[in-house]
Amino acid sequence: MIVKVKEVIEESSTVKTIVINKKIKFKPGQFAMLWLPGVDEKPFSFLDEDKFAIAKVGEFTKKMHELKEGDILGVRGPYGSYFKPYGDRVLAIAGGVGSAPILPAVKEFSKKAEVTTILGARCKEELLFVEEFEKYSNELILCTDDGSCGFKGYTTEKLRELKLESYDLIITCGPEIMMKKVLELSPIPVQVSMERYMKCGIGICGQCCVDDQGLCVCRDGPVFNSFQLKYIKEFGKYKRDECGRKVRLC
Amino acid sequence: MIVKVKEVIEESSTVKTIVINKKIKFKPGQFAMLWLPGVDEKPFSFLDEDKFAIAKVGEFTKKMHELKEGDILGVRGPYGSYFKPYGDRVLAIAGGVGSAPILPAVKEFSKKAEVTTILGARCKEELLFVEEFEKYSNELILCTDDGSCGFKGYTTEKLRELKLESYDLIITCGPEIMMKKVLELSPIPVQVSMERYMKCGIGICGQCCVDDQGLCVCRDGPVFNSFQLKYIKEFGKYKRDECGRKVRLC
Amino acid sequence: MLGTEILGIKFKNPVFLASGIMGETGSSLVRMAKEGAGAVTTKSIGLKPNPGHKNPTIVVLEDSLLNAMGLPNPGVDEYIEELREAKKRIEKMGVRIIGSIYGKDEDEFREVAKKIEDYVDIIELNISCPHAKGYGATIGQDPELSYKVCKAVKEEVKVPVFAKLTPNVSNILEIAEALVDAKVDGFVAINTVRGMKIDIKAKRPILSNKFGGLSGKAIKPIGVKIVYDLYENFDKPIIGVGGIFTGEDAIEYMMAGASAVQVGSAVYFRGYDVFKKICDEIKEFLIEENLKLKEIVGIAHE
Amino acid sequence: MLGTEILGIKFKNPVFLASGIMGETGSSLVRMAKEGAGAVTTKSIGLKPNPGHKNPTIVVLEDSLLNAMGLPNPGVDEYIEELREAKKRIEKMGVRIIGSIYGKDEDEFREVAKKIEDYVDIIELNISCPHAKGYGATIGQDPELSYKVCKAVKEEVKVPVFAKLTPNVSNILEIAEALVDAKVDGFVAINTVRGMKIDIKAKRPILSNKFGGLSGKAIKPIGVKIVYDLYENFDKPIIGVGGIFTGEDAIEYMMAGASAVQVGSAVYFRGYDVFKKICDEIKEFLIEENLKLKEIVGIAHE
Repeated sequence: MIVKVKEVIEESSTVKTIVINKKIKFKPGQFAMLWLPGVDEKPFSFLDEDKFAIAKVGEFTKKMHELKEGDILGVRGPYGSYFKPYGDRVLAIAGGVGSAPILPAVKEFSKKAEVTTILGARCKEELLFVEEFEKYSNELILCTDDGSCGFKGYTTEKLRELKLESYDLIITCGPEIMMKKVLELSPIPVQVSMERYMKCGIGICGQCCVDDQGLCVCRDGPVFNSFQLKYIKEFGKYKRDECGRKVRLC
Repeated sequence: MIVKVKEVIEESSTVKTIVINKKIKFKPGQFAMLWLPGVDEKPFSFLDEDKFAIAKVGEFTKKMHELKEGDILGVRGPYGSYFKPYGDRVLAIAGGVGSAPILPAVKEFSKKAEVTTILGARCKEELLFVEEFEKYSNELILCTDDGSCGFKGYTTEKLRELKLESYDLIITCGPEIMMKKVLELSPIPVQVSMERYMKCGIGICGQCCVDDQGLCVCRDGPVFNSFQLKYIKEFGKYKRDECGRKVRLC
Repeated sequence: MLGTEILGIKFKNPVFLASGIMGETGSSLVRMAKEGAGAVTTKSIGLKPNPGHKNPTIVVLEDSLLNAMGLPNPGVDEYIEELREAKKRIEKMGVRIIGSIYGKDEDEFREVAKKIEDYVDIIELNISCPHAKGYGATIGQDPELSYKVCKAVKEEVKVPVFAKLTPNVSNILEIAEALVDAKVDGFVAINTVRGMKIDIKAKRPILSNKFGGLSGKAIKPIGVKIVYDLYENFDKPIIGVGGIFTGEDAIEYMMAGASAVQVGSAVYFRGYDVFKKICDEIKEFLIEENLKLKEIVGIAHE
Repeated sequence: MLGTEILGIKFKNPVFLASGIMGETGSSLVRMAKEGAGAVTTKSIGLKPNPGHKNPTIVVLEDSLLNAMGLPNPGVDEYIEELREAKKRIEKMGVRIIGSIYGKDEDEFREVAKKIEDYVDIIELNISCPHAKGYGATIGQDPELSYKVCKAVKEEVKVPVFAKLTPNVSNILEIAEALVDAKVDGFVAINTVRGMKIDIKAKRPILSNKFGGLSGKAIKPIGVKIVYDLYENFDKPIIGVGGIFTGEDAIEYMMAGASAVQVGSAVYFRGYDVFKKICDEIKEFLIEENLKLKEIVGIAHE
């Protein structure tokens, strides 16, 4: 469907939230393919029923950042799997723009469970949606690489300080290396949100299939749980580029 | 849909009833396009949910008469408009194989009204479904051209003897000249079932359109009432051949 | 709001009746005109009466049709009698008539065109018919034959001559170019796409002609692309046809470059009042988007 | 009951995965094999890595797809590494591999074919790609280019070589004949039909490539006719593809003359387990009609 941009909110020097003029029901973790006519179409997690958080990382997102009120966008979705609430105590770990799908999950889960959120970014200015996370989490722990705010270090380093067995579920989204570390450190079930280069977004072109069971990030994912992750051997190791060639994750 | 021939009943020297192995709901007056694979496809009125009466009048119907149990037929339908019951006293006039759509109408109407049926044919042997008409009509009047049974003469001649105002509705099917006469003689509403050369049977090729309002016999008809017939100027006058050329009705 | 002008001819709206639908008799054309079509296109008329193919001549698919009518028509001499009467009634409603004609070679086309000219506003060449010397291939698949036929008709008549293109070709621009050389006035795109349906219980193709032309929703993307390419490459008015069921479909064709559209299969799927429905839907869109009808023609190329 | 043999190669069933669907990586092919496909066809592989087109590369229509992926693939050198691993897993399930290849001219085709041969049971020539010297026209639209490409590949490999035909041609029999002259072993028919979708609010074509290939239910009648014509005119095995969603669709293609079928778009509309569903539906029909699978191939021609 075609929608119009209602508002563009500057969240940080690299992240803007695009607010559209239609509400689309979604489940936390799901994404939409956003089409900027004449430019490109890429997947973005739903931040809210009418919001998407866009980090400027390339040509396309640069153009997305130039959007103004009244500009048109194409939206296909919601697609993909979603974060499912289990247990009474949930630990949410969000790194960088990975907080975009985590926020709506925290909002929803907080109605049924106690949620502790660990929010990480490079520096204070890059921490996203702090007020919102504060509002919906029982406890909010901020981490910055440079220590400009909260804990100095990675979210995974902070993680080691916590008694993870006291939680029932971990949900996480952020750089794959971070999520991999979370999975390794966690003695309890984990749900991650993976990202892969997508073309069709609907589970047929195979571009975003992960080894070695051929699961599609766009259709079987992007949210995978620790059980499924046992079958995603490339997780945290490599991904594929637009040609389908393997690219190592550092 | 494809069906199988269950039985072939010889009704007269020129008419056979094909019984198929599926029941299809229909309203009296409606027709189906019957496809004899490899031969042709033509319209036939429903005699019953699983029966069609076929008069041998040409190449196609000749082949239809050669059908045996187990042979396959294609059925498209039910198509078209149907006889609608009005009033408490109905007069049904059927000529020749025109009795095929009239019989189910009489069966249905007899539940809500008194039905008098005038059944006509060339000779006694050609009178169709006499027992059935007897069963469902309050009064059955037989007419034969040669007088071999019942009234000697046309149904329309018999008609003149009746007090038509004592009925509420006339339904009729048979040679167009006959139906035209019925329409002229009747002071009360009439429903006729018209026949025209058809190709598509679904109201788009225009082959069976009648002048001068372009009503389609297959979609607006084949049952037309006396109100509609005021707009069918060709009724009883001419019809069209497979090329669409006008052909006078004698 | 929907008034359109093509080559100086005014139409009250751009939603026309396609050839082959309710065009066998004058009165069926009148009926479609009453239903709100901006123009009505006749059945394809040939020199001699033609009974067409035996039945089955049509297969109803989910939202498409497969037909092999075989060009049934009473021949031009009798058909112009139909038109003589119908023309008055149709013109009274401000509706135009497009006369679709066919022939087995340029001479037949010429003769039919000459006879039918006075009764129509535009002649539409149905070149999706076999050429007598074409060994079964249709005229519209051959640039030379297309050229000859169009040239012959153009030499004969004064009314605008549009050629209805078949999509069953490797290179439609080549065909279009030949027609432009022959001074065609415009294009109607597209005719049906070749297809077949086999009934698996009867174990044979359903159509008596075995194969037929696919129309309806299935072919809309095919038609849109071809209209887009024609508009991109030629400076001739285009009438778009193929799978137009709604105002949105009509607008899609117009954005691709069509000045008007024809509706065929949708008459079956949406009813005889489809012309009015489509016109209302177009108006709705124009109001919503604050656009004029003229502005959307070819807008997708900008 | 569904065991099939084509040119001496045994397949556990005649329902294969079509090229372009879940074939980008070895593990996605394995997954489709596990879902019950009798054979899996790879993504079309070229000599060099190809990123394909920018998005949008797909438009979802009601029961059809319009795609312009642009042949994204990692290039044959890296792809055979995918196949090396996947082949073992796939063969263990008794499933065959069809390697789809493309190139910009016969030399590229030859080279890719040579490299991929050892990893596949059949090579499928994707000739619906532009020829370097073809000014944009695809190889499959030109009999001479088709001949050259097929001849080059046939000289290079021992495995059977099937050509996947494009329906976007005036005369597909002419293309098929040239391929037969080049000693092609069989046909895969059909590839997608050219089409376009314009978004009327965005006022432009949706696909970044503007036009793409239409697949799914819309094109089934088009594919059935072409398979019918190929079977009527040539004595080569045919794999039917185009709009096969159900067992009935598969049977229709087989009655038209296909020895096996490929399934593409239906993977989206019916799910990954579509192969099993179609196989069950075929079995049901065979039991109902008391027929053997072999018997239905080409039965519509009798």
